[in-house]
Amino acid sequence: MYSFDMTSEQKMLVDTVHRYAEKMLRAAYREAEESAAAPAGTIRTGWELGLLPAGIDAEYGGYGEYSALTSALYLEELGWGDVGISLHLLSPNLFALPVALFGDNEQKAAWLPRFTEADFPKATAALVEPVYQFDPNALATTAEREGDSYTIQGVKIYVPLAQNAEVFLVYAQEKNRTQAFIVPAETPGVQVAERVVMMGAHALPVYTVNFNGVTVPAGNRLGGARGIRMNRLLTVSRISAAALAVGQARAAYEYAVKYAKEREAFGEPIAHRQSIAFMLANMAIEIEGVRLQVWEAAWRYDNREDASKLAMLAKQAADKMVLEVTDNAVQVLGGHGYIREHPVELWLRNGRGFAMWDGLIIG
Amino acid sequence: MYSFDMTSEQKMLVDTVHRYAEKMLRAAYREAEESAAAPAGTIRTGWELGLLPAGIDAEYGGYGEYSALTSALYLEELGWGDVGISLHLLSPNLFALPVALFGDNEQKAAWLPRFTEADFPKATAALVEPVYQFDPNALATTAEREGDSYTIQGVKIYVPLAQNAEVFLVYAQEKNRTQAFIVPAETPGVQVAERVVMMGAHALPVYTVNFNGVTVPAGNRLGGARGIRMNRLLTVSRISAAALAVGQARAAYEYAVKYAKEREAFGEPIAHRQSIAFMLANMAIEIEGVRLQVWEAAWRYDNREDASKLAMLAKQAADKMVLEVTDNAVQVLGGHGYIREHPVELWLRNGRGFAMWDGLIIG
Amino acid sequence: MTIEFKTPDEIEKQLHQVQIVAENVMRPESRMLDDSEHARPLNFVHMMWPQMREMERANLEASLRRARNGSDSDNGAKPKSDEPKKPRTANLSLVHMIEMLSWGDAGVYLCIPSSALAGAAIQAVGTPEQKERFLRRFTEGEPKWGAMAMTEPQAGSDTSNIQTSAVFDEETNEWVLNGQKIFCTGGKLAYAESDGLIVVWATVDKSAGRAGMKPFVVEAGTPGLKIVKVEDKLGIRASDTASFVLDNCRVPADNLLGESGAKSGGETKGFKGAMRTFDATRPIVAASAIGIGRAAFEFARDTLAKQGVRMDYESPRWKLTTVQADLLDMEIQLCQAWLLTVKATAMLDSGDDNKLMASMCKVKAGKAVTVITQKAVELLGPLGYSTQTLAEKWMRDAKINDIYEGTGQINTLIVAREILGYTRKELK
Amino acid sequence: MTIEFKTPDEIEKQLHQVQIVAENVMRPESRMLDDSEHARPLNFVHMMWPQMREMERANLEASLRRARNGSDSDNGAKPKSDEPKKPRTANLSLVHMIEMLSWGDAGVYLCIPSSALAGAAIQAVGTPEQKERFLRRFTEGEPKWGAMAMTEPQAGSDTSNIQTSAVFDEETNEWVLNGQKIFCTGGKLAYAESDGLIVVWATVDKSAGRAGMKPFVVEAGTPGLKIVKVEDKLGIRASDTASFVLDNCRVPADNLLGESGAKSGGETKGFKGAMRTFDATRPIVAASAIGIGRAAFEFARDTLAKQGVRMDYESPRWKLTTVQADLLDMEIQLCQAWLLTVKATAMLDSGDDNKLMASMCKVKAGKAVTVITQKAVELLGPLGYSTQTLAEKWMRDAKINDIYEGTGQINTLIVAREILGYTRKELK
Repeated sequence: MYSFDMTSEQKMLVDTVHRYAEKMLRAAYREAEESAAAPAGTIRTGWELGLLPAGIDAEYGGYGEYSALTSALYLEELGWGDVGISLHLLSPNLFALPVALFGDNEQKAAWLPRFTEADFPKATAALVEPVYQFDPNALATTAEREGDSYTIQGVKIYVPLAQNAEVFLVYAQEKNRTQAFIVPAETPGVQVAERVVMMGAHALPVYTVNFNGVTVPAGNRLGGARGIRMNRLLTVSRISAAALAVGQARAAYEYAVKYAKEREAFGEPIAHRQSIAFMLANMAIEIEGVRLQVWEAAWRYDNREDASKLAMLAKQAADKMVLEVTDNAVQVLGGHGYIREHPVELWLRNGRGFAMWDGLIIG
Repeated sequence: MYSFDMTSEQKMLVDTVHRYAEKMLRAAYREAEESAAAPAGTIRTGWELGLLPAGIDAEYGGYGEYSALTSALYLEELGWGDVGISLHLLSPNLFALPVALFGDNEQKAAWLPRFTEADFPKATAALVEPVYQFDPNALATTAEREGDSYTIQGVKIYVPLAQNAEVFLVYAQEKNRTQAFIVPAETPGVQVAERVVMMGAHALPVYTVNFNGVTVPAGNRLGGARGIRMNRLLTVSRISAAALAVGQARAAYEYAVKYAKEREAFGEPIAHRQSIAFMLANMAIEIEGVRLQVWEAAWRYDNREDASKLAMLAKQAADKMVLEVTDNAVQVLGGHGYIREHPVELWLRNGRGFAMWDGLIIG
Repeated sequence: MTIEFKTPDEIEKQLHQVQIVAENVMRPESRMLDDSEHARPLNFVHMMWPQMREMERANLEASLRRARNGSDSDNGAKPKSDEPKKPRTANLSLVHMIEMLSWGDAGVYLCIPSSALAGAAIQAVGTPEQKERFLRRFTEGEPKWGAMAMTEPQAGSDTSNIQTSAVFDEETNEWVLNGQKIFCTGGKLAYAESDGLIVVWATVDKSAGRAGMKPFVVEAGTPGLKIVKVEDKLGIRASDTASFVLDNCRVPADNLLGESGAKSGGETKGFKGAMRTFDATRPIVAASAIGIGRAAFEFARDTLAKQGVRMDYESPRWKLTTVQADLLDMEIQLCQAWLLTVKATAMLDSGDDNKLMASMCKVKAGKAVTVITQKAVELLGPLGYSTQTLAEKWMRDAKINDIYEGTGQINTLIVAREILGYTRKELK
Repeated sequence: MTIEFKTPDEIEKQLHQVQIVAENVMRPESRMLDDSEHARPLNFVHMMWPQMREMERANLEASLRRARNGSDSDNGAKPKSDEPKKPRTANLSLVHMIEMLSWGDAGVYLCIPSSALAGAAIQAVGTPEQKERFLRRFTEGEPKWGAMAMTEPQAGSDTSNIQTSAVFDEETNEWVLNGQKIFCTGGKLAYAESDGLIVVWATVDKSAGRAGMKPFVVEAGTPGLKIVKVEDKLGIRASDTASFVLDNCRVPADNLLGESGAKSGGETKGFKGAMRTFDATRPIVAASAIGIGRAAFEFARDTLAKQGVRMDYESPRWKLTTVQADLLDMEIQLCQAWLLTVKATAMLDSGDDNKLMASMCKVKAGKAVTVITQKAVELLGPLGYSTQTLAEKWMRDAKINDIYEGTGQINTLIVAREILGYTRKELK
């Protein structure tokens, strides 16, 4: 059937995450953005929600089964709260979920239990490269096998939390396909360079990381001999990113609605004018349209159908929608939208980021 | 300087053409569309305006110098009046203006005088081909030189007034470049096939014409040994087409403005509502923007600067604008926009045509 | 409950049948019926009638059964008992079917023999007796049509401004209707070419505004109604769009739909009933739009595939050509419009208030499909703009969906009022 | 007259100078000044001051000369004599210069030492004596700034709703100003960091609405004015956007701009004067927008050219990649916005009513440049979204242009009223 109601478990989870987003993320977002750091307490509390462990199999200490749909539901709430801090909070996923998806038994056993513990794990991934035209399926970073080891060569940017990371999942081109390699931070040749500043999401510290002839054992190739299927990973990532974008857009939409109903001009609320009201109506329609795309892609993924096409369509739609909606929110607030006393200017900056974050969000 | 006022001569000409558009084209447009034929009287009167002869040099019986800008100014009025009948009226240009532009002295002397006479000339051009993806610089129709003659092979559609044409200018690929050939209708192998129906502009009869091994003397190659420069021709054509599109859009805009001020709903004119008023305002802005692009491209062409880039930008902008404006006009009229009692439904159909008429309008 | 995106098997099966009709009966006649504007798609009508008759019968029986069980409307109430029931899928099934029929031919689909909008209105506000009296005919005999007449020359979107009057004649116990109606889809089929009927909205009290508006049933052939015009249109040319005049057109007292049928009309659901039918019909229009859009998208995609243009669902946008990106955008818009439509319909089936979603899907589908079909013509170049393919026809057909059952502007206004919690007065 | 598209040689020459400043003084400090939000671009200020001073002197002298010759305003009247005069190009020159400066850095450009909007207001409605008294300072000495204060916390677009009051004190022959102002561009520079001035709009009679609004000059350091905040913004961070409070701020009677300066203020041009300055300032904002947009477009084009993306002005659209088509669309939008701006400015220079064109160019440029810069960031991928290029800064800077001097919505409303011939009441 077609049905659009969450299960009661999903509702509870979404409520929990929404409360966290409202009480913790919304309280911290501006300070986090201006100081370019997420408050440790907020991250700790977020980690204690157990979102990642919920998606890790029981045999590795997790307590549930991964559902792209359930993730999408709570990612919308996180995106609604604050994208920057949420990306910080979700950074360990960039390591753990690919391992859960593609890792061989040894890899899973070795790494996944670390993500079910009380402390926020110091693991991240290095995917994006310092280029103008990026394609995760055509990386400049290379991995070459020599005997029983791989040597990785390349430069990555947008590596979240690299400064404190103990282990990286590094994506590299191997024989024209993208593969992933587990690289401990202390491996010779790994050099965390300068922090990179993005236009938005400053609460997520990202770095340039150089991999200069970094050699790891062949067993560190994720998935062993089988390797990974990048497009499957991107499918999950695109669903997640689109869900987060829906949350970001919803935040902007709600804020603009509230403002437009309160702000008066020419003797009545500006929402009484069709030019404003129609903008808000179209924002609502666009958000709902993308949300349903995300849900359908996630549902098909969970039902083991090929969701790659739907995920791509949802992500492309989300990239466009979140930019337009956040831009419109600034427009509705006018001059007040342009100053940092209101959140919408940050949301616009975040909104622009989603098109650049392909593969950088996995939930 | 930057200046936006016509000369008094241009004003007079524009007034004359506007009167023709208002009295003749607007009176005939619907009957012409439904019967799929332009009334002979309207064409005769239009021809008597002397627009084409005005652009032919005096030595060939014309009386003026060609100006792309002046053409653009009156083409807007023709487009405002009716696109279908205007395309009919402009069909001889498709032969004469390329000859005027590129013809060698013999070709000019042989052909141009025929376009300065009292009777509507029976000459046209064959450019477009029956394909889904058309590029005037990569034609399927070929011309091959053998000795002192060329043999042309290919199929054309959208050939205006082919049924009665006495001579065609046929565009064909010769050594990877587009060249044009003067082909009398009676040449063996020329076969005018079925009439092709376009979505709009039914007042212009267009045909499929087959050129089956049509052989013409080498001297019929336009421009002789030098040949033609297709992109220069397309530059003129794009300026003309964009100007006609501006006129079509302006017609739709003005009609919608008038309707919106007269039509009442909820106790007042629908133009009192921002959703309608803003549509109209944006239509006005888009039309003016493209009009200025057209003028600038035409001015630079007349001043012997390279206008090909500006002409392309203007044409691309016009294609998009005229579709949106005519579509919005239908939308403003609502149900009344959808029926053939009002002209806007036709204007939308014409509006969609411009993107497909590259090279098919030269004025 | 759980979130789910699965077309029920029964619908899949039914859809398969409809697709066969669409491909083999509708498409082959598309061009011809567009060319001969007022011809009737008789093959289609006779092929569909048995199926439509059965559907009408099922709807009527279900409605009468619910009435006996104390639930008063068709789309409204949730099941009263606590036992889990099979979810209703009547509307879901309908929008799937209409999407596919419109994929076949939207103009022809509109000639489908059924009670159509008249049926929806009668189901929404009629008494059980009226349902029996007026809808039974659609379950038997020859093909019949129902039609709804709301729009007037001076009242388009502003349905509260209706001038057609209904005056009660105590002597004859009849309502006397006077006025003019335009844009009545299927009006001639309903009144003059079958034993059908038209639901005519008229005011019993002009000073009362919306509250005075009431629906009256005018049966086929009733004296005093005269079809004065059938419109020549941009598209959906196979469809019959009639104008008629009511000149002292007399109908029995209880042709006024609703409880009591009292002469004041005070007890009927009137305007609200009319508005409520929109919640059911807007998703239907959206579905029809989407069917046309899908036809155009698929044709463009498949035709261009033969030119070597492949769909690319993997590469980043900057690696695509404009044509690939345009096709992707078309598909995105179709996906969204369809999902919104399905959601609006599922809510209707489960008795939830779907007013917001109904307008949302209508706005989205109307706009999306206008753009998609326009783009398809462009992508298909010279042939796309000619009558040698159906692309240009689909563009003409599609546009109506952003206009009727409330223009895109009216529906956006409704969305805006709903999300802002505003009355008509606060947000005009 | 004739239609012409030629930049006058003097402007070309001047532009060349400005481009050198833009490239060598502005661009190198762009990132630094964006990072250190409230720092002043001192290099730029001191480099520009001599030139600005001369320009201010020329404007002032010309204005005083016209006043002596009986023509009463700066932008207004056409030449009275019939002899052909060299066409005025003051505004044309200005928009060219501002486009180029904004191509350099829009935030820094806003710190240019000049009378700015205050000068425009004084020129538009001030008496010759007031022009001399208030504008002479901008022609001499150290760098100075002028600013205009219109917006209040509760009055954004609705400039008629100003609460700041001006009460005349007969005893001291002074106006006493009370209220709050926000979003005053250059306010701190004008009041606290130079010997400049602020034109403050206040009402002498709240019940009179627009008619009660009057412009008052508050000179630097006048007691009673307190800068309470300088905004942290999305972009144009080098620019000073001040909020201040007026607490019994006293100014001399004839600091009320306009004829007579009578305490009733009845003789001044008031609100209409304020509105009239918009006809001059909107093309300026449009030009500034276009400068940013051009910077982003050129950078994207040139950077991507190194990646092998060539501009293609010949092929049909279906042969282009999305990136080629996006770049083309960006260029089209820039062309249109610029042409509209030039036309609005040329009309201003020749004394024609340019209200419609001024709003048209503002709407077009504001929207176009928002989209262009957003697209540039996207086309430039990961590096474009980082601070390693200026693309992300240009996107932030650009957005203000769709907001200040009337939002896109307000200006669209003005366009709509003009084309429909509607009053504010008919089209709210």
